Amino acid sequence: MTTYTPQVEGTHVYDTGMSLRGRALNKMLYSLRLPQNRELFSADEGAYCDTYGLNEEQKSAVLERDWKKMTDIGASVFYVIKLAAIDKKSMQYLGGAFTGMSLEDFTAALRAGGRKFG
Amino acid sequence: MTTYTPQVEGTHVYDTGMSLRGRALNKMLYSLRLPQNRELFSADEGAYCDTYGLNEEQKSAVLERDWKKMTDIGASVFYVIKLAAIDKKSMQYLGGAFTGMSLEDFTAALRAGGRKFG
Amino acid sequence: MAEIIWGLATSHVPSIGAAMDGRLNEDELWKPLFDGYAPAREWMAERTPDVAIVVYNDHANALGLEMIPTFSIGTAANYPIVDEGFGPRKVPNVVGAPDLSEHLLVNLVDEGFDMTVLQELEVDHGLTVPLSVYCPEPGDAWPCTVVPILVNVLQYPQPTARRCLQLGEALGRAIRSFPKDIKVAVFGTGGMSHQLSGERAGLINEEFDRNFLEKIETDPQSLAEISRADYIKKAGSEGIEMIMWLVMRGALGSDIHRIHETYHVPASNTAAAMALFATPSSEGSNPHE
Amino acid sequence: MAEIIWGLATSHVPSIGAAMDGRLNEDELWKPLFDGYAPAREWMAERTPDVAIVVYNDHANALGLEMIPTFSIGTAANYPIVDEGFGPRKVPNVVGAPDLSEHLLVNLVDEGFDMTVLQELEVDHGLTVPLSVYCPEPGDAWPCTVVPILVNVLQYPQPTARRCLQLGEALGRAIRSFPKDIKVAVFGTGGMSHQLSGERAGLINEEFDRNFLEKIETDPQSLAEISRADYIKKAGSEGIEMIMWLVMRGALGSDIHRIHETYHVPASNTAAAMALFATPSSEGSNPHE
Ligand SMILES: [Fe+3]
Ligand SMILES: [Fe+3]
Repeated sequence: MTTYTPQVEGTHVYDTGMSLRGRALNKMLYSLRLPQNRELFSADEGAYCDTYGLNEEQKSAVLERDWKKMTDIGASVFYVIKLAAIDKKSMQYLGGAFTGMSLEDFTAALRAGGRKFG
Repeated sequence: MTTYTPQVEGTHVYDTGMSLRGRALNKMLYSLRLPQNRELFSADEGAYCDTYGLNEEQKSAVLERDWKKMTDIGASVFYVIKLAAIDKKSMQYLGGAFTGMSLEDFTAALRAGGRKFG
Repeated sequence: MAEIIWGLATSHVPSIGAAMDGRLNEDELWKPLFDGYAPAREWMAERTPDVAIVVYNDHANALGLEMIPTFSIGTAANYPIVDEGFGPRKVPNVVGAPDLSEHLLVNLVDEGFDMTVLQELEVDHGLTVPLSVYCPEPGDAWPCTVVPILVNVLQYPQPTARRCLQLGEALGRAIRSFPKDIKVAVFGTGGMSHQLSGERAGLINEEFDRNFLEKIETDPQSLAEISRADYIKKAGSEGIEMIMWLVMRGALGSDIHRIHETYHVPASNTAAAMALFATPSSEGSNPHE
Repeated sequence: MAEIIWGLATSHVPSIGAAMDGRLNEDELWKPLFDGYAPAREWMAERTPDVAIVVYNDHANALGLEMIPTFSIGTAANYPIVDEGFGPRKVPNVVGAPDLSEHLLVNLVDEGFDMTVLQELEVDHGLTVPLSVYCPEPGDAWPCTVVPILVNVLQYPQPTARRCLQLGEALGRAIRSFPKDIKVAVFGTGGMSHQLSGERAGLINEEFDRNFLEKIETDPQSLAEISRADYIKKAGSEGIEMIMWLVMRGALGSDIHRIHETYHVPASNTAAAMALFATPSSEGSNPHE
C-alpha cells in the first residue's frame, strides 16, 4: 500500500486509513452531539459502546478516558472533544493529556506564546 | 433572481430551486426506502405526511397519487418511484400518468422505438 | 505498475438487473439485449481485472438530496447493497479496494479535482447492474474488488461533459501510477437516451445515441463539447447520464479499439447500450486463465 | 452588478465565541484580542454588506466523517445553529441567500470546480464566530444574509493551497457577475497556527503566522505554493485551516489594501488573528448609513 499522508513527528494526520480504522469509534463519538444520546451514554457507557460495535481496544480507551489512545487509534480529535465536553474537560486539559503535561503547565506554555517545535 | 436552469418544454430539470420547493415532500418520499417506514406510511398515510411537515398541496398530491403533480411541485422522480413501488406500479404506469397516456399505449410507444420529440 | 485492461460502457437500467435476476434471458423482450451482451462477456471472461472502477450515479437511494457532490469516490472496505424500496437486490456485497481508492483520491485532488470522499456507501443498481453485465453469475462473490466513482447527474448543474472527460484523463494517469502490478477495468455507466417524468416521458433519440456510441471511441472531444442543456434537450433529462461514459473514455487513453457493441430499445423506459473497448494492455492480461 | 466591499480574514476558535457570549471583553486574557477587533468593527459597521460569503470548515459537527466534500456550498434558505455537544450557541439562526448561492454554484461548476451542494446545513462555530467578530451584538437577527462555502481541512488530502486561491479567483468573478446591485463581504476563516492532538499539541508558530499575515495581502501566490505537508508541519495539523483565507483573498482581486490587523496568543490552544481588507468598492458603500 502506498500512503501519501505526510508523517509528521508528534502529529496525527487524519486520513482515509485513520478514518477506516476509527470508523466505529468515530460514529459512537459523533452520536454524542445529540442530547438524548449523551444521556444514554452516561447511563451505561459500556452498553452504549457495544451498540456501536466498538472493539475492545476502542471501548477500553473510551471507558478509561485514555484520550491519547483514542486519537492514536483513529478517533478524530473533534469527536474526542464531544466526549470531553460530557466530562466537562477543557481543550487545555486534553492538551495536557495528549502531551503528558499537567493542565497548569500546558496552560502556562500557551500563555507564554505556545509550544515551539522545529 | 437569475436561474441558469435550461427550460426544456415537457421536461423537469431538477435544480436547487426545485429542491428547495420540494424539500419536505422529498424527505418524506426518501424515508420510504426503509421497510419500517413503508409500514408506518401504509398504516396512516395522512398522519405520516404530517410528520414530515408536508403542506396541503404536497399532501394531497401524495394521498391522491397525483403523480404528475408531485413532479411538478418539486418531487424528484427517483423518490416518486419509491411511492409507486409501494403501490406496485411500474415505471411504464408512471410514464402513462405523466403523459396522459394509457399504460398500454405508453408501453406500445416504447416497444415501437420510443417517443420522438424535436 | 497498474494497467487498464479494458473499458466497458453500459446502461445500468434497474429492469436489466431485474431481468437478469429473474433469468429472463430467453424472454422475447430481453433476448436481443442479452444476446448482444454474450460476445463481450466471453471476451471479458478471458481478461479478468483485479479491480473494477465503476463510474456511476446514485439514484437518490444511498445519498439524500440534502447533499449532492459533483464527483465522489468511495474509500471503504465494503459497499453493501442498498434497499431501493423493495428490498436490496440479491447480489453479493461489493468489496472495496481502499489502497487504490486512496491513491486515486490523492492524485485526483492534487490535479485539482474537488472530490468528495465517501467512507461509507451503499450501492444501488447504478453500480450493481453494470457488474452483472460483466459477470452475470457471480455466485457468492464478485470476481473483482471495486472502486466506485460517483457523478451528480440528478441535479442541475451537473458537471460539464468536458469536465467529465478531464476527470477521466486524470483518473487514467492516477491508475497507471499505482505502484502495484494490478489489472484494472474501467466502467462508464448510464444512458442512453431516456426521460422518466414530464410530458416528454418515454423519449428515445436513436440518432443522438448512435452518434454518441460511435464518437465515444473515435471523437470523444466532440461529445465533450455538447452542453448540459443539449444533453437534456436531445437525450432527455435522465439521458444526460451518458456524460459518465466520458469519464471512462478519458481514462482509457487514445489508443483503443472497439471489441463489441449492442444497442436496444426499450429496456424499461430507456434506450440501452453496451460498448466494450480494448487497450494496448488488453492482450497482456491472462488471456487463457 | 454585485460588488465586493471588503474581505475579512479571521480565526474562528470556539472559545472566542464563548468569550464574546460571556461578555468577557474586559477579561485580562481576552481584552487584547477584543481591543484589536474594535477599529475593524467600527470600519465594517460603516460599510454593511447585504450578503456575507463565509468560507469555513465544519468541525465534524454538521457533517459526519462518512462523507467529506473538498468544497461545498450552501443553497438553503436557512442554516440553523448546530449543537456541538453542549447545546447550540445562543446566536440568531443564519438566513441564506438562495439566489446568490445558485448563481455562484452554476458559475463555479462551469469553471470546473466540483462543488458539493448542501441543501441543508446546520452551521457550527466555524461560521458563527466570524459573524460575531464582524457583528458582536446582532440582537434577534444577523445584519446580512449568508452563503456558506465549506472547505475540507479535517481529512488528508485537503485541497492544495493553490486550488483554494483558484477557487477564490473564480468566486470573485462569479460574485461580480451576479446581476443585482448588492454589496458582498467575503470572510476567510480559521487558523492561525495550532495543533489540538498529538505530542505537539499546543504548537504555535508565530514566525509562520506573521509571514502569512503579511503575504496574504502582498503575495498570496507565495502562500499558494506552500504544500499541504508544510502547512501541517509548520502551522500544525489544524493550522492548515488558514488555506481558507486564500479563498477569500482570491475573490478580492489584486487591488486591495489593509485596513487593520491583530494577532494574539493564545485563544484557547490557538494563535488567533484578524485582518481586514478594503477593495476599490469599499468607499462606494454606504459610508454613513
Ligand atoms: Fe441511472
Ligand atoms: Fe477551525
